[in-house]
Amino acid sequence: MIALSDFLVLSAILFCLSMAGIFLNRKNVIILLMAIELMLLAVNMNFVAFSHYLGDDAGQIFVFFILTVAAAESAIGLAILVVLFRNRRAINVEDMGSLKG
Amino acid sequence: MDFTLPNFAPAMPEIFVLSMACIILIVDLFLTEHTRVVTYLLSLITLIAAAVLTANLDTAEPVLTFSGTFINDSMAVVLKLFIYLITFVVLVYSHNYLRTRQLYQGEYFVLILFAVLGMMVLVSAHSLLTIYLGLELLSLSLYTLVALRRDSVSASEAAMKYFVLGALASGILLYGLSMLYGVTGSLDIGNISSHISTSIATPAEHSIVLVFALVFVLVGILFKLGAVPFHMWVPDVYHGAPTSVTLFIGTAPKIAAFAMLMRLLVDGLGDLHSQWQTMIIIVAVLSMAAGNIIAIAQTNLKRMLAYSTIAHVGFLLLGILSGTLNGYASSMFYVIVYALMSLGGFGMIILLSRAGFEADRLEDFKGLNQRSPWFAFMMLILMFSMAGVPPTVGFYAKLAVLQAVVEADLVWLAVLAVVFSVIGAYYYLRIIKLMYFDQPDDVAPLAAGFDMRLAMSANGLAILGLGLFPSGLLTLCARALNP
Amino acid sequence: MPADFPLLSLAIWLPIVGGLLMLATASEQRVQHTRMLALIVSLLTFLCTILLYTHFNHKTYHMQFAEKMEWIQAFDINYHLGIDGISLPLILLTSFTTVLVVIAGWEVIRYKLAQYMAAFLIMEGLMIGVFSALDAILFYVFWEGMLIPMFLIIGIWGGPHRVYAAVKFFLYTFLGSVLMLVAFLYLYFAAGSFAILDLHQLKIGMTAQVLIFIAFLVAFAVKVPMWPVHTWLPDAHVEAPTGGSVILAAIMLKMGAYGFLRFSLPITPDASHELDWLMIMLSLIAVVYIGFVALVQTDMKKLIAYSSISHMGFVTLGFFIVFMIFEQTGSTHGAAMGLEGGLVQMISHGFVSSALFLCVGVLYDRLHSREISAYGGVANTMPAFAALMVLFALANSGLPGTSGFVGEFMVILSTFKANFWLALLAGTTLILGAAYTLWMVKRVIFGAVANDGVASLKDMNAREALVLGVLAVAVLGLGLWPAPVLDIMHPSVQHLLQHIMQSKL
Amino acid sequence: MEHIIFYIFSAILVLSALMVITVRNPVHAALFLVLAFFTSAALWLLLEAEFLALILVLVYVGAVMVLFLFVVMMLDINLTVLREGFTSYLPVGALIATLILIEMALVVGPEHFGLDSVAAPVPHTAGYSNTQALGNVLYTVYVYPFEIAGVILLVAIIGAIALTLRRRPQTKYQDPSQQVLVRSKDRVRIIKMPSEKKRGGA
Amino acid sequence: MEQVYLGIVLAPLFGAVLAGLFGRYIGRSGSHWVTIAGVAVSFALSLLVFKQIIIDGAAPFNGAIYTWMVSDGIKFEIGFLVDQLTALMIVVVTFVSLMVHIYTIGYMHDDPGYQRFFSYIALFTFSMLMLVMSNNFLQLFFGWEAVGLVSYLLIGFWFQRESAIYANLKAFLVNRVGDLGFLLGIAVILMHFNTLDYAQIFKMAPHLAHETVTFIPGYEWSLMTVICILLFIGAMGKSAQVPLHVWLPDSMEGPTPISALIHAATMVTAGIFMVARMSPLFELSETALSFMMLIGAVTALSMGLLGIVQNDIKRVVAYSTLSQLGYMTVALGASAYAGAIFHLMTHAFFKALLFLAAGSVIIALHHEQDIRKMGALKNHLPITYWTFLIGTLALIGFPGFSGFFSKDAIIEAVYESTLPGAGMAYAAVMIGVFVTALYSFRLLFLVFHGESRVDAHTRKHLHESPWVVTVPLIALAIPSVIMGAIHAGPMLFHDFFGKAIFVLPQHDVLAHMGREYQGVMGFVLHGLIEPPVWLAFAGIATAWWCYIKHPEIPAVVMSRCATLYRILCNKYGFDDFNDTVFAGGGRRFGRLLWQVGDVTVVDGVMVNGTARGIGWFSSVVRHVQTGYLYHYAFAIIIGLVLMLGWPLLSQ
Repeated sequence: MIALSDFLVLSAILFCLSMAGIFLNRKNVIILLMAIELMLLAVNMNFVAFSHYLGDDAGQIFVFFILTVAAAESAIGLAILVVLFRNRRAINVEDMGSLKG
Repeated sequence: MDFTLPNFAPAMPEIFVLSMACIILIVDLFLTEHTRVVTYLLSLITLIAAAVLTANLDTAEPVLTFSGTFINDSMAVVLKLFIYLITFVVLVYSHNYLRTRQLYQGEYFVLILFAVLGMMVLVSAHSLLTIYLGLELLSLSLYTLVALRRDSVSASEAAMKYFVLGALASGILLYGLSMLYGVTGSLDIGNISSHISTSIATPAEHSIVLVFALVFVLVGILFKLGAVPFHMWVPDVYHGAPTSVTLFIGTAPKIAAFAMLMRLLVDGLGDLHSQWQTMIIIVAVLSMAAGNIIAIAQTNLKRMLAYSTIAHVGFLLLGILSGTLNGYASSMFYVIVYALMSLGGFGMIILLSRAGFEADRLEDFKGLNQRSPWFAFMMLILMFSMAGVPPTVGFYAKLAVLQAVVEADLVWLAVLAVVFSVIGAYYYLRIIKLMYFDQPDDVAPLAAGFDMRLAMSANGLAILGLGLFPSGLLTLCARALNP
Repeated sequence: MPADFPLLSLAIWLPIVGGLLMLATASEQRVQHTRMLALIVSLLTFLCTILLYTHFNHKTYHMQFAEKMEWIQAFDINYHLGIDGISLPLILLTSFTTVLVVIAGWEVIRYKLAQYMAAFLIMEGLMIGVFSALDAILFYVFWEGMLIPMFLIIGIWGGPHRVYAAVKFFLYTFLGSVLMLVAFLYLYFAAGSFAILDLHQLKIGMTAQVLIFIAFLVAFAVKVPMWPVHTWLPDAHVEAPTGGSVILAAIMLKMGAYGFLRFSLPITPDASHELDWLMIMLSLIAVVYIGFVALVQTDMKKLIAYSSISHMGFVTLGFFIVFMIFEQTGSTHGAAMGLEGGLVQMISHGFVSSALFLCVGVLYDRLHSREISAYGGVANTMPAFAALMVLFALANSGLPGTSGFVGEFMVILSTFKANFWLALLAGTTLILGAAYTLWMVKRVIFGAVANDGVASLKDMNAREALVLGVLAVAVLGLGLWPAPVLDIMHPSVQHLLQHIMQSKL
Repeated sequence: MEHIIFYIFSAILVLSALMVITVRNPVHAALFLVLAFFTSAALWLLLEAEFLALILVLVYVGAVMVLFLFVVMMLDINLTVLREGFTSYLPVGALIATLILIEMALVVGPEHFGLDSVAAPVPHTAGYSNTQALGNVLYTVYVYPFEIAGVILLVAIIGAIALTLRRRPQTKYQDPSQQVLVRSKDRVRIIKMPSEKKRGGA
Repeated sequence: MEQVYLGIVLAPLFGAVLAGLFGRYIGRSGSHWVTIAGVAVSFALSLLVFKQIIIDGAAPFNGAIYTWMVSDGIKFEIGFLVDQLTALMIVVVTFVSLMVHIYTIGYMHDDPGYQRFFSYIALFTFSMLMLVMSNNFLQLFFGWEAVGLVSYLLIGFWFQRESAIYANLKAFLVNRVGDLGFLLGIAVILMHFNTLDYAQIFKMAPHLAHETVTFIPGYEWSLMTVICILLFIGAMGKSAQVPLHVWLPDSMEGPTPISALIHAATMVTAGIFMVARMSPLFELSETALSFMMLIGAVTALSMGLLGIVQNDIKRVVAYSTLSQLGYMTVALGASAYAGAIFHLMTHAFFKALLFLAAGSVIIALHHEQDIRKMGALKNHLPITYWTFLIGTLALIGFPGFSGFFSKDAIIEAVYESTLPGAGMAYAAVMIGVFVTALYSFRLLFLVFHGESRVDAHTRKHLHESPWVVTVPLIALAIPSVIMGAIHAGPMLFHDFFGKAIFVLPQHDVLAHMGREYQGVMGFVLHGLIEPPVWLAFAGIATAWWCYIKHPEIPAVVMSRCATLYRILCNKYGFDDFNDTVFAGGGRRFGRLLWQVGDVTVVDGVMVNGTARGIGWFSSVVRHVQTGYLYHYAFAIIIGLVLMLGWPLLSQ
């Protein structure tokens, strides 16, 4: 049998990868958005696994909502990205440094 | 299929605000630039009506509805009322500002109302799910509001930063929530709490897991509050966003974040108090230190107020960490007072701004006493209040949390806190210095309209009045948490 | 007058409301209005305090004119006022000085007169509040609230370095007082009350006492000011307008000393006892070290400011010598003299230093310089003024017959009971005080006319003569017959002495 | 059998996630993300979450990822410079990531969530419908969150439109009716210019 | 009687206040009339008191006027003790003061500060009377300081003169040094007696005679010695004993009338009076008596020597005053309190006379004070000359003149004294007699005899001073001659002072001498065969030889003993030492403390340093906020890592 911990570790790996992605990526904002999606995936994995092992549907419902919200979030995120691109003609993370100090 | 219709009554304000937001969205379609004042007025009416609805809710006992995902208790009512109040003032303050900056769109008002709705959901949340959804509703509205000024480079940069970091933080929070769910097997705050208290009582196998979940949850909350080291979005967003949006972000959402903290950390994880107390102490000290120290070097008032916010958050956390009802009440008092002060502070920037000119540099306050003694006096009150000097209400806010800290036998922490508040006093004094001791560079008369002036005066006088008679608000906060 | 007439509240709120009213109705055109209003308000307040005096019962140490109302139920904070023989003289001094300051600023202040007068009136109310508060938080509110008008007074109407001085003043004193606030909170949880009189009765362990004492010490030492937290004072004094310097010197400094009497000694008697060596040492440093520093000042106001620090050293010395007397002689005999001497010194310093600052103000208004070197031979052109200034200078150097002598005399006598060498060191002020004050007088007042500026000086006008003349009468009156002032104090001081001699451990 | 499936899909998932954050080209990243979602969906099937697995593929791959790809391609991004400096930050990034992973693994690992502490649930009977089970509660127990989710989507719509829909006044439209009605004198103006004598020699 | 005493002190005060505050309205003559009237009333009442107490032998009065304050159960009062000593003193004070008032009309005739001057000297009279009539230490100190204050004001009367305002500051400060000792003495008394009232203190003193006090662990001192030495330090300041004498010569910057009144006749003798008043205490400490005797002897001799080299007419008299004060102190040390008071009285007359006469010379020469520019004034200023001569003879102790009796008594008393140091003191006072005669006659000869060195212009206008000047001279000359003879017997050897002065039997040198006393003539005849008179004659002869017969000799001696001369001219270096070490050192020390302590350490490092430090830190730390998203994310993640790691590690 696959243990719960296997799924949790898998999700932890995904979570760490996505976090690493967020602060390793210095160039492309889009990758950041993707990393965030990855992070949510890790969380979802957690919820689904718990839900399964607990025999409780609530976790899956939560995932359902996370997916919904994540979709809305990416819509907003991409809209902001578009605005940013229109203003700067670039989506370089390193260029976003005018507000500091 | 056994399903009974849930009790909608406790959620009437939410339902009302949602309906009105949708109505305004549609009405706005038929309005032109000149008649958009209808949107503005409708928004104000919505807030007033929501306040009436909320105030009429019976809060003798906490009421759960929607299968336990929604709670209405006196804390929720008080916080919601202040959210309406503050949002109302925000709208009054920003009205003129918006008109002169191509921001006078229906979306602005609708998004603010949705953000208010999000805050209401958050305040009344009684389930991990509703907390998350309320938070996201609020956050998404705010992200959009920050970016709403589309031609502004800094606004879009701020929005992007806010968005990415916000998403990261909510990811971390979610991970924490998932662990919490995994350990306790429930999304319901009440169930989680009782599960924890039983598992704490028995030799806990899962205690480390709980702490683990706690840390993730805490990071999510602290991010929303803007505590060090999760604060870095605050200055950039405050700075980059249009001032009317900064005004909003800097005020009402803090109350919502406080509610979230109360719901999750106190209602849900209250039994882990000994675990989170130390973490919050460290974060509070770091926040007070970083906020107050970095604020000194700022030349932009919005940025300075952002750092001041961080410092205030540190103070706010002091009340929480005591782990007593008294302490929570003092934090609640603090957050409300802070929101009022911050409202005035950012409001003053708007008051001094006019078409094509943002009065957000410190120099813009030079010689205000000559240009307008009255508003200089209002700003004086606000600044002294932020510094915590009696007889302004800011003093009692600090007094309240310090009292909680001392009560928790953390006198050293209280000493540290007051020392940082002295450092903080320096930059508030600098503004007073600019207003009173310097000669004005700019002698243009203030452009603000009557409604703005009235609201600003009321705001300043409220700070002073509450300073002379803080008892009512203090009692309100104490009773909200301990009916 | 009915027995429960809220005379104290009236004395506090009359000037505050008057000041706010003045702010609200201020207009740059109607200056005469503003002046008259300020004068009337300050005189009425003075009248109130005179009534306090006439209705005061000299025989008891109990708090009189007490008022108590619930204020902040959540924290158990009450609006609780009352005065005893220790606070009454200081309240009288406050209202008296404010009248003088209003008159002194009459036509001298041309910029934002209404704000100026309002600031002083509001400050007057707050200061009376400090001296009459019987609730620790109420005390703190008045104590801190006072900083705001003073900060503005220094900053708006001050000299060229006013910003530095104002900010330094504010932060110094703010830092001092916040620690006191923490101590109050600690005490609240120990005593369950913020009432000062309850705190007096509270039993506290030694460690806690020492910590509380230190917290109080920081607050009050900054205000007094004691070495080494005194450097704000010269700056503040130099930059403040004359009225500001007067209020600073006459009243604000007294608050620190008052705090020692009202809080440090009765609440933490054992710690006070334990650390009395520190207090005595700091007091003597103030007397000797600061005396030497005053000697080399080239700015008149700075010199007087340093002299204030030095004189306040006597006050704290008188307060804290008590324990050493007890240790040395086994009785408290002589201790009351130290305490009363300190108190009298406070009153006297209120008169003398305000008079000296007003004198400097008179000169400054004419030549716009405070440098000693800018003057010389003023007596030639302003004989009447010179006579008064010499009188005040002599009072400052503790000449018998003037008020300056009484306190110093009592404190030295009292200190002698404790230790010869301490008295000797304290006594050096006889020489140092005379040296720096009279040397200044020599260079400013005496000598041949030094320059055209001095040659063009006009003697005092009636207003200036009135202010200085009234002070001269006060200085001589207190010096020739201090008994009335002391009689007010006796019961309270005796009670305090008995109280602090009982260990709380 | 389950083990093998689990490990294979896990490996693909981790690898594709790794690729998402390391590849140079955002289009590739998006495609790897799609792969990650697909493998996740497969893993969720192992967890008997059929409905969510389907939703993941439909909603995410079908909508969200397409949106991503659309934006990536719409924004003309210079790809070559994008990954510069990546390697120099890699060590510290990897270190932190490993550190946090170890911390997380210590907690979520077999010690607390192994089979001996959390027993595997009994598989559902054949008649069980995951979709139905969720559907039963979604509109009853969770009606309030569901409504909020709806509002969130509404906000997303409003936000996206408010941010990206531009009515730029300077945008040039063609108006055929105007074009048709045009007359030559509106288009060409003939200006008479007297000839000028050249000044100087050169 | 109380009203009389009050009248004595208040009459001059009334005059002073009137002349001081309303001088402008009552005019110049109004001012002098009102003050003179005040002092005259005072003098008349003093005579009345003198008659009652001394001639009629009424009981001394001791009573309070009002309670100054009460503290710690101790009453501090203002009150009068009028006994024989007081009665004598008030008569002397008011008489000399009255003379000086009258003299001033002439001397200050053209001065713009006329009213002010009268106000001051009347105020001085009041203060001095308060001092001598005091019945307790508090009032004594009041009067003590008040006379010092007036002295300060009067030395600096001509405040335009740099030297005058230097001198008055110096006088005040040096006196303050003495006052410090005095105040501490009062403090010891209060501590051990719990009262400041003379009568009670004297009553208790014998019981405390063997008390000891410890100020330095391991050293026990007799309480009485401590009290007496501290009080005597006060007296040293006021009565200008070495080394606190430095202010007196400089005080000659004041107008001459006050040199006569304050710095010769009355104020400077306050110290002598005080010690005499405290005789019941001083008697109990032989150490203090010896100390006084030594200090007095040193002063008497060393200051007399300085008189020889001075060229300023007033300074010579001033050094003479110092020397004579030394004599009085020696007498006190020898327990011959009556002798000291006797000399105080005779000295008051003849020294006031000398100063006023010198003032008369100064007026005549249009404020020229250098004796090298005088000479042969005898014929131009006859009255001045003769009165000056009388004063000089009295000063050197010419037999029959008042000074003879008092000085001889002192020398005799020292001779009789058995205290340690008496031998040395005796030698000093003996040499002092010669020196006194030398400088006195040097002055007389240089001013009034020999060649005239007055410049031609002045010489033309030389004439005797007006009557307001000469009358006081004559009025003072008379007692200078006769007072000695009249009072020698009763004062020195009979019970003139009654209980006012207390002498232990074993110290009572005067009683010892009194056994051989055979009336005034006997005293004179006895004096003629004693060495002092012959020493005085030798001094006169030397002066005559050097300044009349062979005027070139002084220059020769001067060059032969250049070092000695320089030392004398530098006044033994006291002034230089004080200026460099105390005044200069004090300022340097002050500047050091200020610049290093206040400006650099406290303000620079602690206050501004902290502020700058925070500011600097702020400007550095703000760069943590780099503006880069990945740094922000990194911060969040680091925060997460730490918050996770901490509970994990602590488990």
